[in-house]
Amino acid sequence: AAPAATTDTSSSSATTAPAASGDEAASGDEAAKPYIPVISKGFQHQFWQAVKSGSEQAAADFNVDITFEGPESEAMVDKQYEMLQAAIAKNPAAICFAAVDSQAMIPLLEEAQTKGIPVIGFDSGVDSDIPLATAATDNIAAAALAADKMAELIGESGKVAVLVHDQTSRTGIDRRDGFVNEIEAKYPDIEIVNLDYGGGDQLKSTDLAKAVIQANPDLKGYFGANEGSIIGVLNAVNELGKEGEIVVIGYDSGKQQIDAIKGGVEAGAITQNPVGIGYKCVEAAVKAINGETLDKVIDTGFFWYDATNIDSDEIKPLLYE
Amino acid sequence: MATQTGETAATSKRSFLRADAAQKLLAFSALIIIFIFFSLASPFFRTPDNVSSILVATAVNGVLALGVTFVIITAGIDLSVGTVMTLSAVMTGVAVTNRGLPIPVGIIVGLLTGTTAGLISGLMIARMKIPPFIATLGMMMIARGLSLVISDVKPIYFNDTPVFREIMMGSVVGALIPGLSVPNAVFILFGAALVAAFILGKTVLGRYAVAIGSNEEATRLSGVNVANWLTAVYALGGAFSGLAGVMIASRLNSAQPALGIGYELEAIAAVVIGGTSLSGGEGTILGTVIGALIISTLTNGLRILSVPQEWQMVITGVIVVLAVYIDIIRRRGK
Amino acid sequence: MATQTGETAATSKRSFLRADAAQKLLAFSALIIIFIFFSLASPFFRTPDNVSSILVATAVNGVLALGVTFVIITAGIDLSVGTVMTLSAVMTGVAVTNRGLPIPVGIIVGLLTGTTAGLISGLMIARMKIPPFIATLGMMMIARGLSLVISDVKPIYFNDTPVFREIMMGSVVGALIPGLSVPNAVFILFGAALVAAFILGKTVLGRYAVAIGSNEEATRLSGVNVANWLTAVYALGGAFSGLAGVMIASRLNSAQPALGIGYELEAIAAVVIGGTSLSGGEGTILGTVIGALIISTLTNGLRILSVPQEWQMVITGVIVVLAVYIDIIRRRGK
Amino acid sequence: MSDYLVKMQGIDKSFPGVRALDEARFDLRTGEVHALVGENGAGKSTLMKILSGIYRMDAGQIILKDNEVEIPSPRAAQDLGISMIHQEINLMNHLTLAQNVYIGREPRGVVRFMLDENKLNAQTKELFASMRLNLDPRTKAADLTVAKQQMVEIAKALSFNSQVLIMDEPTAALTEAEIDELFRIIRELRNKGVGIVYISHRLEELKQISDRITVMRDGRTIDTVDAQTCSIDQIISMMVGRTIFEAAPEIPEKPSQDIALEVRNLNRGDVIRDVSFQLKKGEILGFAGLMGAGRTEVARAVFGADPVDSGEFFVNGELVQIKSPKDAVAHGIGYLSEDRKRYGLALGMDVEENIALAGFSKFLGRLGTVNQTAIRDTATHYVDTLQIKTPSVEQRVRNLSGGNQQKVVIGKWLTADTEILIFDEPTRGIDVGAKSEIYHLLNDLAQQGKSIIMISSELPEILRMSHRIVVMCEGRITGELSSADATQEEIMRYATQRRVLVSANGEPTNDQGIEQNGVG
Ligand SMILES: Nc1ncnc2c1ncn2[C@@H]1O[C@H](COP(=O)(O)OP(=O)(O)OP(=O)(O)O)[C@@H](O)[C@H]1O
Ligand SMILES: Nc1ncnc2c1ncn2[C@@H]1O[C@H](COP(=O)(O)OP(=O)(O)OP(=O)(O)O)[C@@H](O)[C@H]1O
Ligand SMILES: [Mg+2]
Ligand SMILES: [Mg+2]
Repeated sequence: AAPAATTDTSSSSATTAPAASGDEAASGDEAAKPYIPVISKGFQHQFWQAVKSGSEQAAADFNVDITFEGPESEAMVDKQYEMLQAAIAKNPAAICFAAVDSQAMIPLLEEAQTKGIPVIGFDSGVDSDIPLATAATDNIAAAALAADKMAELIGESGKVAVLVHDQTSRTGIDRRDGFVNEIEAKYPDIEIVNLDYGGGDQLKSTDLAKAVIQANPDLKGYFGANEGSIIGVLNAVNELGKEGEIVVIGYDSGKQQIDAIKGGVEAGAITQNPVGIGYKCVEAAVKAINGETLDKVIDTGFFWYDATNIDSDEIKPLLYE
Repeated sequence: MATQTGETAATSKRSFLRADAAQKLLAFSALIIIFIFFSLASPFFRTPDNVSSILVATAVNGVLALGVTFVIITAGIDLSVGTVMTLSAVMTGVAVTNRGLPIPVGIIVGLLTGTTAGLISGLMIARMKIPPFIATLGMMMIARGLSLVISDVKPIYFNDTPVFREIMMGSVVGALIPGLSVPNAVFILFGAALVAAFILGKTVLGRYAVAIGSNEEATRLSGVNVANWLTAVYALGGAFSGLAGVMIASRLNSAQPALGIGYELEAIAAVVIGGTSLSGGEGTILGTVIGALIISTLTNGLRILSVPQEWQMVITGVIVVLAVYIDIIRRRGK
Repeated sequence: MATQTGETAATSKRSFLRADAAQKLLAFSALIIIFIFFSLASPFFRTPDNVSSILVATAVNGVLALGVTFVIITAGIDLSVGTVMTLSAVMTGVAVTNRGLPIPVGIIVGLLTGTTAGLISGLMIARMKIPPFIATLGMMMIARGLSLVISDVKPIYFNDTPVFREIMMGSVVGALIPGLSVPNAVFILFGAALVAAFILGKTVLGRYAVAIGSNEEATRLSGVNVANWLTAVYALGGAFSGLAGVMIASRLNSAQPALGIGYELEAIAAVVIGGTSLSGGEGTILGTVIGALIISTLTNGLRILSVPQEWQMVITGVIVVLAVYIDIIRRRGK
Repeated sequence: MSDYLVKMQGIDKSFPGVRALDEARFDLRTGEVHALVGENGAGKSTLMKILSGIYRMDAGQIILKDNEVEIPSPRAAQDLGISMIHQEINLMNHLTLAQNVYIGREPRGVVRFMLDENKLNAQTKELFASMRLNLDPRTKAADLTVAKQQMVEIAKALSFNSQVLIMDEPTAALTEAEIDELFRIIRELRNKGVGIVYISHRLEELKQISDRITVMRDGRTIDTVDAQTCSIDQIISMMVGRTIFEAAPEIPEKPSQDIALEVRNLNRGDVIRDVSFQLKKGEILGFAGLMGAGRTEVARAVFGADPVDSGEFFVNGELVQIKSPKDAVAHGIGYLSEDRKRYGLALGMDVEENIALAGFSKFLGRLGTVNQTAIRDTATHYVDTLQIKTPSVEQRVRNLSGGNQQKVVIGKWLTADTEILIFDEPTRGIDVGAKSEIYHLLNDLAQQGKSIIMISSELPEILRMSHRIVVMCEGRITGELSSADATQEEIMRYATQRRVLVSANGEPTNDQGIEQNGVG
């Protein structure tokens, strides 16, 4: 299920000047490999684990060393700041970075630039030109697609509820806004009755979604904006015996969601290409090390999937269990 | 003089009983008031299904709070309950799904994991004399890290064992008495509460927990092996976390390795709202159950009313303080 | 007999000094050992830039921990420092960015926000007699909700006032002595620590904080207005949280309204690792600073070594417990 | 062949900075009451704590019935038949009396871990009955007065049916009637062959109850003497290592007629009922009464420590508001509590910090900074004048002996420069030498024009020290006597003038009593 990629053997050590000298004492015989820290926005969610596996895949393919880390929640802006700072201190060959805040990290990116460390963005961009390229999903457009699908499936009228993982993270905001704005703009007969935040905690999301469904017996649809949220919605629907009565639309994948879609409990979901995001950003970093010029935007794409295409060759590689 | 003493003792007895009744009434009445308020505010709140939802939502936090009650009665604290719960869930997942062991074995593995973690905290506290706050803070971090390590940062699903999910969400009662399909979760919570009340009220462990919380030094001077009993209390608390771990795994049909942070404060809040004093020596299981119910009723009700979540935080904060304040005023009156 | 007493007095005085020195040496030596270990393990660790990073990374938690030190010395606890910090940052952002007030006014607004929150916690604790754990747990939730409400759940950036960022990351020293460009953050931390040490050691507030922690009732019966002083201590703690709020806002060039959860435990851990007893009555500022340095050095070092994050949690948990244990053994010896 | 039940030899014990025991020795025969006396800090409690497994000795030997034994824990001591009543009350306030007495030895139910509460209560009731102690086993310990708590402690120690029973100042908090009862129990036990160690500072008790007396000084055993043949003066000189100047009844000089403090119609629930009295400048006003008469409650009320229902306070003739201890101190009133550990001292702090605590404003520079040198000088001054036995002013108060802790509290109030001092049981648990020092001190203070209220349960002390004596019973003032015509019998008559008795015997009621001995 790894994304297709050509093994670029010419990518290795010659041009890794900044890292080479200091690196020897630290990592001994592996010092020859360029080192690329991947600073993510999280590490506990399955989505990030899929990104991680993609980046590891690329590391193997291009013969570089990577480390993957991210704060425990996307609220922890300062923790990510320190992670990025520590990464820069290690004088890496390049850095892959997904910012939890679009501005707060800019000074560090400037520092990296001064030190001649190329930066590749992934997942979400920063308000700066420094990243040579950004491999990302257009979350707003993706959530809008979810809204269109929702409207289609409920007949363009009725009540829907939205459960988002949190209210301050970029992905949370973009997916919420993408969905809500699309509904408000295009479907006047659809009413969004509840917009809640479950913190990505599956148990809390479950109890929360249950309360919302209880309070709205005529609810027609439920959108969950990330894996943890949709698991909550699915559990709630299941515990209340409302399977098939509510159109459930999700985001990302994961075993539970895949099973629900196959079983007809969930209508379908938006998937990004997490493995591809991880792969592409490391690939771009390697290219930057080698002095190649890069396209500013690497669109890794997003896709609607449901029971009909879930096993297709196009979708299957994008999903993780 | 003889008469006077007899009199004083009797008076104190009576006022003691009265205060006790008042306490239960009071915590209960706070719950009732909240319940009535939401019932009036929304017709959807008071449906049997929603009431059942509230009870189910109380189950995990309630069971964690039961364990914490014992610890707090000894004048200790346990910050590790949430992540130990998660570690137990993960271990159950490893046993049932990865190793294919029978479900009862998986449950025992979960309970043992929690108990062991509690035992280690207890040993740090009782033997190494590390303050409970620090020992359990360390255990919190360790259990959290281990959950991720053991699960390889992936949820472990119980898809091969569909019956596992029935532990919480099935309804044994519903099978026996059709129409009364109360989920097992509710019975597990109340069953665990009964066991806890029995241990606290009728066994040596409960007695020594109160004694240690009341005056640890005096208890030691009375020849009680305080270190051992204190360790046992933390192990018992850990066992409840282990049970909560099995429960949450069953509820979510998976062991989610990143859960658990913040659960400790919610459990402690339930205990304290229930009238257990953080300085130790007193506390009731009934109070804790009511405290946990107050929290989950509040959360559910505010959701039903669609109160914005940032305001929900503020309201919950205010009510936690108020609930404790009312209890304090009551005691002062006494 | 007089001679003997004199003699003993002298001995004890000396051994007292020795023990005191040993304590400082010991906390310090834990830090040194960690530092040496990482220096040997990675050449990137001991670069001046990274050492400066560590110091800067200590700044926010260190300042929070300073405030918590006073509270813990009174045998209290403050769980709200993290979210009060965030609320202060948000208020500074509102003042500077939304209202366009001058930066110094923004700083004062931040400090006052923190102080007010601390004052309210203090009043709940000292006047309403709500246990510190609950009062500050309530304040934690309230401040968290208010941060989101006030900021409208969006970060507030300081882009119109580029100099705001210089508060932390600029280098006044660097401007004066070229080549020594230590960021201001480091000086703010040590400046705040000096102020804290002065307040603790040389002023009435510090003395009464220790006395209250040692025996609150005896202090009250000595004619000290315990309620007022206790309130003042929480307000002082809040002021340090306010300062930390300004610092984190400057550091991130933005007020991030969802930050702050978990900071309270890290601050408390720094205080306790630094040798301050959770049962009150004793504690040093130097210890707290060293405790905060130990935590940030550990975090930084483990990252530099690219230890997997889940193992970082486990290792940090173990070291927090060990650091406190070493302190306990030392005291036992003494 | 055990003539001796216990023999302790060459016992050494050091605490940091203190050599508490220096080759101390002690022995106990079966069926004897062996008193252990010595100044505060002589090492009595430490020696007995070693015997009861609380401290480990550094060196030495304990022989129990011809066998050398190790006593590593209280539990081990209990198993060897040794139990101890501690100087401090050690009850679990949240537990009932029965639960307290049998803690660690609860009767079990059918299953081993289950408790049999009924059996527990029955057992305790029996035990109390054997001591003629009329208490409900189901009362919570917190609801008892100190005296009753002490009786429960004694009951607990007895319940072990030990071979060796150590009593560390058991009578310090007891009334005369309770002391008589205790002595009856002790004699009974002695006749059964139990060996009893009896620590007390009330030397007059020793002749009544003990067979032999061992005197300790500075951690060493000075001598063991026969109680009947040795005079109290001899014992005292052995204790202090010098003959102390035991002034015959020190009749203090007459106070002036200015009124320093007047309390009018003070009421608080059942415990203070319409209390009014006056305190003159330079006067020592004794408050007598039985345990629980309400003297402490009155003192705390005057000091603002507890809220009152009604009442007026006049200081130097002016009506003042006293709502908190801070107000009281501001009006020059100091209160020396009867329970110094709980209410008098910050045990974890230094001697000097405790001495400074009430008079802190004296040591403040501009900017609210603390003048440490001034604190040290003052503390050193009081350590010298009060002869506080401490290795240094930087010693933690926790590590001082009980008596020396008491002196630290006195030093604190002297530092605060208060004009009106309320001493609640100032000599409780204090050795004879220190006692006489405190008496001198009280006299000196009175002569300097300070006004003193002295609450004491020791009648000889009250009679000897006071200009006037107020007697309380059940929260009322039942009588007032001048020192000239007061006798122990007279005081006891007022002290037992209970409501019930008053009406039954048709004796003067409370109000008449006050009029009869009218104030002013
Ligand atoms: N835990 C301790 N730490 C340090 N010093 C101690 C400790 N316990 C007792 N001491 C010291 O040991 C000495 C003996 O104290 P001990 O309590 O045995 O005296 P005591 O004879 O019982 O006096 P008192 O009549 O006042 O009760 C004193 O100098 C005391 O300060
Ligand atoms: N902890 C307590 N709980 C309940 N009642 C108490 C308590 N302490 C004291 N009392 C009651 O308060 C009244 C007054 O007690 P107080 O201690 O003032 O007497 P006292 O004359 O000062 O005796 P003492 O000699 O102990 O100082 C008594 O009726 C007593 O039973
Ligand atoms: Mg003693
Ligand atoms: Mg009294």
